[in-house]
Amino acid sequence: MSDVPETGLSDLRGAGLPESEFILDPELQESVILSTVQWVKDWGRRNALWPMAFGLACCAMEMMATAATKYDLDRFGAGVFRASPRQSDLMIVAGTLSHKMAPRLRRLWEQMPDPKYVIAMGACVIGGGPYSKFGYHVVQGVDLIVPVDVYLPGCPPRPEALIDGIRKLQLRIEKRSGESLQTILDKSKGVGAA
Amino acid sequence: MKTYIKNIWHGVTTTAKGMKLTWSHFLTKPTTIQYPDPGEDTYFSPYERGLHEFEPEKCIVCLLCAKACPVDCIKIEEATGERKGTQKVLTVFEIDYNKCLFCELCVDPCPVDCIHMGAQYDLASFDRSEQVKIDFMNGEGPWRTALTSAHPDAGLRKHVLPPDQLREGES
Amino acid sequence: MADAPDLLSGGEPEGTTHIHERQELVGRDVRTEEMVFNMGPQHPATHGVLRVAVKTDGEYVRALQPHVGNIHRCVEKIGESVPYYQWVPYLDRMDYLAAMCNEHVGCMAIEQLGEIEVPERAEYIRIIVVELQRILSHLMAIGVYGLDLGAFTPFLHQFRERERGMDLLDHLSGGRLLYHYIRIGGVKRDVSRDWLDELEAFLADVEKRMPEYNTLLLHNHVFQERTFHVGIIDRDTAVRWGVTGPALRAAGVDWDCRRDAPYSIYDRFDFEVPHGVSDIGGEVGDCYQRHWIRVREVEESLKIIRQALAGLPEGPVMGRVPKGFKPKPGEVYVRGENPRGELACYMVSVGKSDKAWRARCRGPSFSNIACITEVSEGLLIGDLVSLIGSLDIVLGEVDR
Amino acid sequence: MAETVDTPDTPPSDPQTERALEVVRSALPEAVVASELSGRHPWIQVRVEDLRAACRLLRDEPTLQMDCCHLISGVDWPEAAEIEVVYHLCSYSLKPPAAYGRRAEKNDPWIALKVRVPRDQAEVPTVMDIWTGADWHERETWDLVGVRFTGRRELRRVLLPDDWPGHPLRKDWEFPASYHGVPIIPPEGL
Repeated sequence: MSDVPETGLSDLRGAGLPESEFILDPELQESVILSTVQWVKDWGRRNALWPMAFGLACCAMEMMATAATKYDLDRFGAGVFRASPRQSDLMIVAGTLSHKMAPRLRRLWEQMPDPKYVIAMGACVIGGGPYSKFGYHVVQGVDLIVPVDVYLPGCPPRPEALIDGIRKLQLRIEKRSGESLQTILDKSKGVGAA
Repeated sequence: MKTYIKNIWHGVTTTAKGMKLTWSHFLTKPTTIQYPDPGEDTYFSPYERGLHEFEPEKCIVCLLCAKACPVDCIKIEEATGERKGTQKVLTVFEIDYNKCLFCELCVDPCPVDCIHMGAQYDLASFDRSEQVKIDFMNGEGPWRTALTSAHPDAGLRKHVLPPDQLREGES
Repeated sequence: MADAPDLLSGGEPEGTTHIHERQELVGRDVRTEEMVFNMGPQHPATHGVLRVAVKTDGEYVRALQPHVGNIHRCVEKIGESVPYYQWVPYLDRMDYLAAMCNEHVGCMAIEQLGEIEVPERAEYIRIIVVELQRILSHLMAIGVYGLDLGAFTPFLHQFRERERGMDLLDHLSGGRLLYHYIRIGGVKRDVSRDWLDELEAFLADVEKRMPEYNTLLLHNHVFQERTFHVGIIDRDTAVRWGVTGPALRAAGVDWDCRRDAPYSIYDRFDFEVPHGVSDIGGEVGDCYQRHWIRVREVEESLKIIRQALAGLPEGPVMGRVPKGFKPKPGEVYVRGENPRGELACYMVSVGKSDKAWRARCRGPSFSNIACITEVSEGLLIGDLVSLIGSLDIVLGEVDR
Repeated sequence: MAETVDTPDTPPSDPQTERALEVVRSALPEAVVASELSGRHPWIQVRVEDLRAACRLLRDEPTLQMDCCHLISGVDWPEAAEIEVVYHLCSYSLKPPAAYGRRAEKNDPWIALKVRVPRDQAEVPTVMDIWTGADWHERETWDLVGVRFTGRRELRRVLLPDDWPGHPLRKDWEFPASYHGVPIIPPEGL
């Protein structure tokens, strides 16, 4: 990833695009038409995330609350919870991941079509959380099993925090993954509030 | 045959009743809050257990908070051999949000009230090492700046209940 | 994978054909293939990460084996590794839909072990928040059961009330779902007059809304067709398997820990214990009756909260807990009625230590889900969803 | 609580456990090893070989009708080199007697039955055929504490994966470094 110069390609890779997208010359990618097409693709992807209903424990209740009446995740285009991994492109790992469940999680992640994103919701999936000290059966961080795009601490995070995580993921999909979080937030002060 | 028609009738009428209820909600006030712009909605708790707030100038490095933590997520260190009067000097104070379970147990034993639970909750980040472990000693620290993509007004917690009306338990 | 051989041990080899007795009645020689498949652990109808290996004959369930442990979180190991007061937040996370009830039972066990007196006002506040939690938990159960059976509307409607209730508990404790509000020796902080007014308004609202949910589910013909005479757990089966809570009462057993073995101050309140009867529709012990019990229990909880509000005394909310709490050697066994059944806590202390020697919890869902092995035989696969949904299990509590 | 103990030398004994002790003693005179009738947690300890007979007695006795096995828990005592298995039995058929009210030390009609087995050879006969619900509790006790229940159809782990090393609730159990390549205690700085 590091050998690619600042052409925006690293951002595309970060957004999870497969290698076949990179057949074009980097210069050409930057040209008007294709970058616009790319922008449209990203725009569509960003605003129509289909999360998989992958609830493991307590955080799943907050995920349900996010999708339900008061917080209505549909406002951000991410409310279509699919039961099948093959129909979804966002996996919200909500709850404690155990060693028994870890192979299944990996398999479900592999079943998801590219591009796919993972949000680690709650302290347990970030780094073991409450079970990091004596929890022998808890995987100490879901990033040992699958790559994670957005980390979301909290035990459990408020629904607002999950919405915030999804919005940050949307920013990342919008070809901005190379930048640090603070830069993105600075740039999106006006945009993000809308 | 009679039961058959009765069943159909029962099915249609009970469903119609349910639909009537559903349609009646067209006229009610929406329940959804507009999260990043909550506007006048006031629903946050005065005791919200979000990101910690820490006042390093008050801390006497008694380590009680670190001992009370069930997962040892508080890293607190004092300067060796250095004293400010009789006071120990605090050099490191970090809370590892990889582990923190937001249980408020670290707040109770503090003799000088230098650690409390803040109201900031939206801590999502792209990298777990950068954002999740927060060094409270490092300058102003992200916990004092707005690490949020939400509307600035979303941070204004207008409480339904003024905090002074609730008495703390004598714990 | 590790659990491949334990799919369904014993029984006939795969691939044998059966002629179902119902088809014999019809007189048609249709042969159906037996097959074994997995439902879960990622399945919307299993309420979490339950995995059920089902052996079917056509569309009928022949045998079934639930596999749990997918979120085993070592609560008992943690209970003997951390001091008592640090274990209380972990109790929340066992049954995350009824965190207050778990805390209540756990704190009662620790208090009995250390002989700590709880002030009167704290006991009343505990009853209020526990019953409020029961209402919220049952609302969730009612809404999600509708979701299981294909009705999305009740889910959205109940979340409106549930969010209000969660906000109430949030204002008291600071957490929306996991509260850590009931502490050893009392409660964390006192309630205010405003909070109590807000609570009363909430209770009135729930009372008003309950008939609406019943219009959508309980009185709906489609719902009745899905639940009448489905998944019958009769009295004998329920007691033998140790099924507790609404499922036990739906089976016709008139038993409620709160009334028959009163703990805390439940003996001061006057409330009814609904149990399954045949004249409300359906059959004693079927899915419909279990749902009906939950609806009735919400009404009874409203009654209890109102009585507790009327009798709420003044006073402190935290008892005297010694610094460095080290109980004398001994053991206790405390059980309490959770929304899902009886949660029991067995704790052993050896003295001179601030950690329990053994902290054992009996999750009610653990026993409730075990019994589906027997009950589900002969059900349609669609009805299996109905059965699991009506038991209202929480996997965090099954696995602990 | 504290006011219920009138005189310290004669604490009130639990009627339910007292009755159970009578029943077991009269039918199996040798069975009871030790018992504790008063206090918050009365219990009866029986010999391992008499456990099934005692359980059957308690279930069938009309004045007790312990028809539900509420909980089976294993407690490890490494100093005595023993493992204690505690059965909490309760009845849904009998209501607690009226005299057995709020002011009693324990107002809950349950009975605790204990057996003790050597630690290195922890084998206890099953009670699954007496109470079906004991099935999963036995499997869990095997899983976490490592008590082998004999005479039942299959004794598999219920919570942990089948190839999990050891029984975590034994006091001398050590955390394995990793399970199938996934670290259980992650390296520092991860």
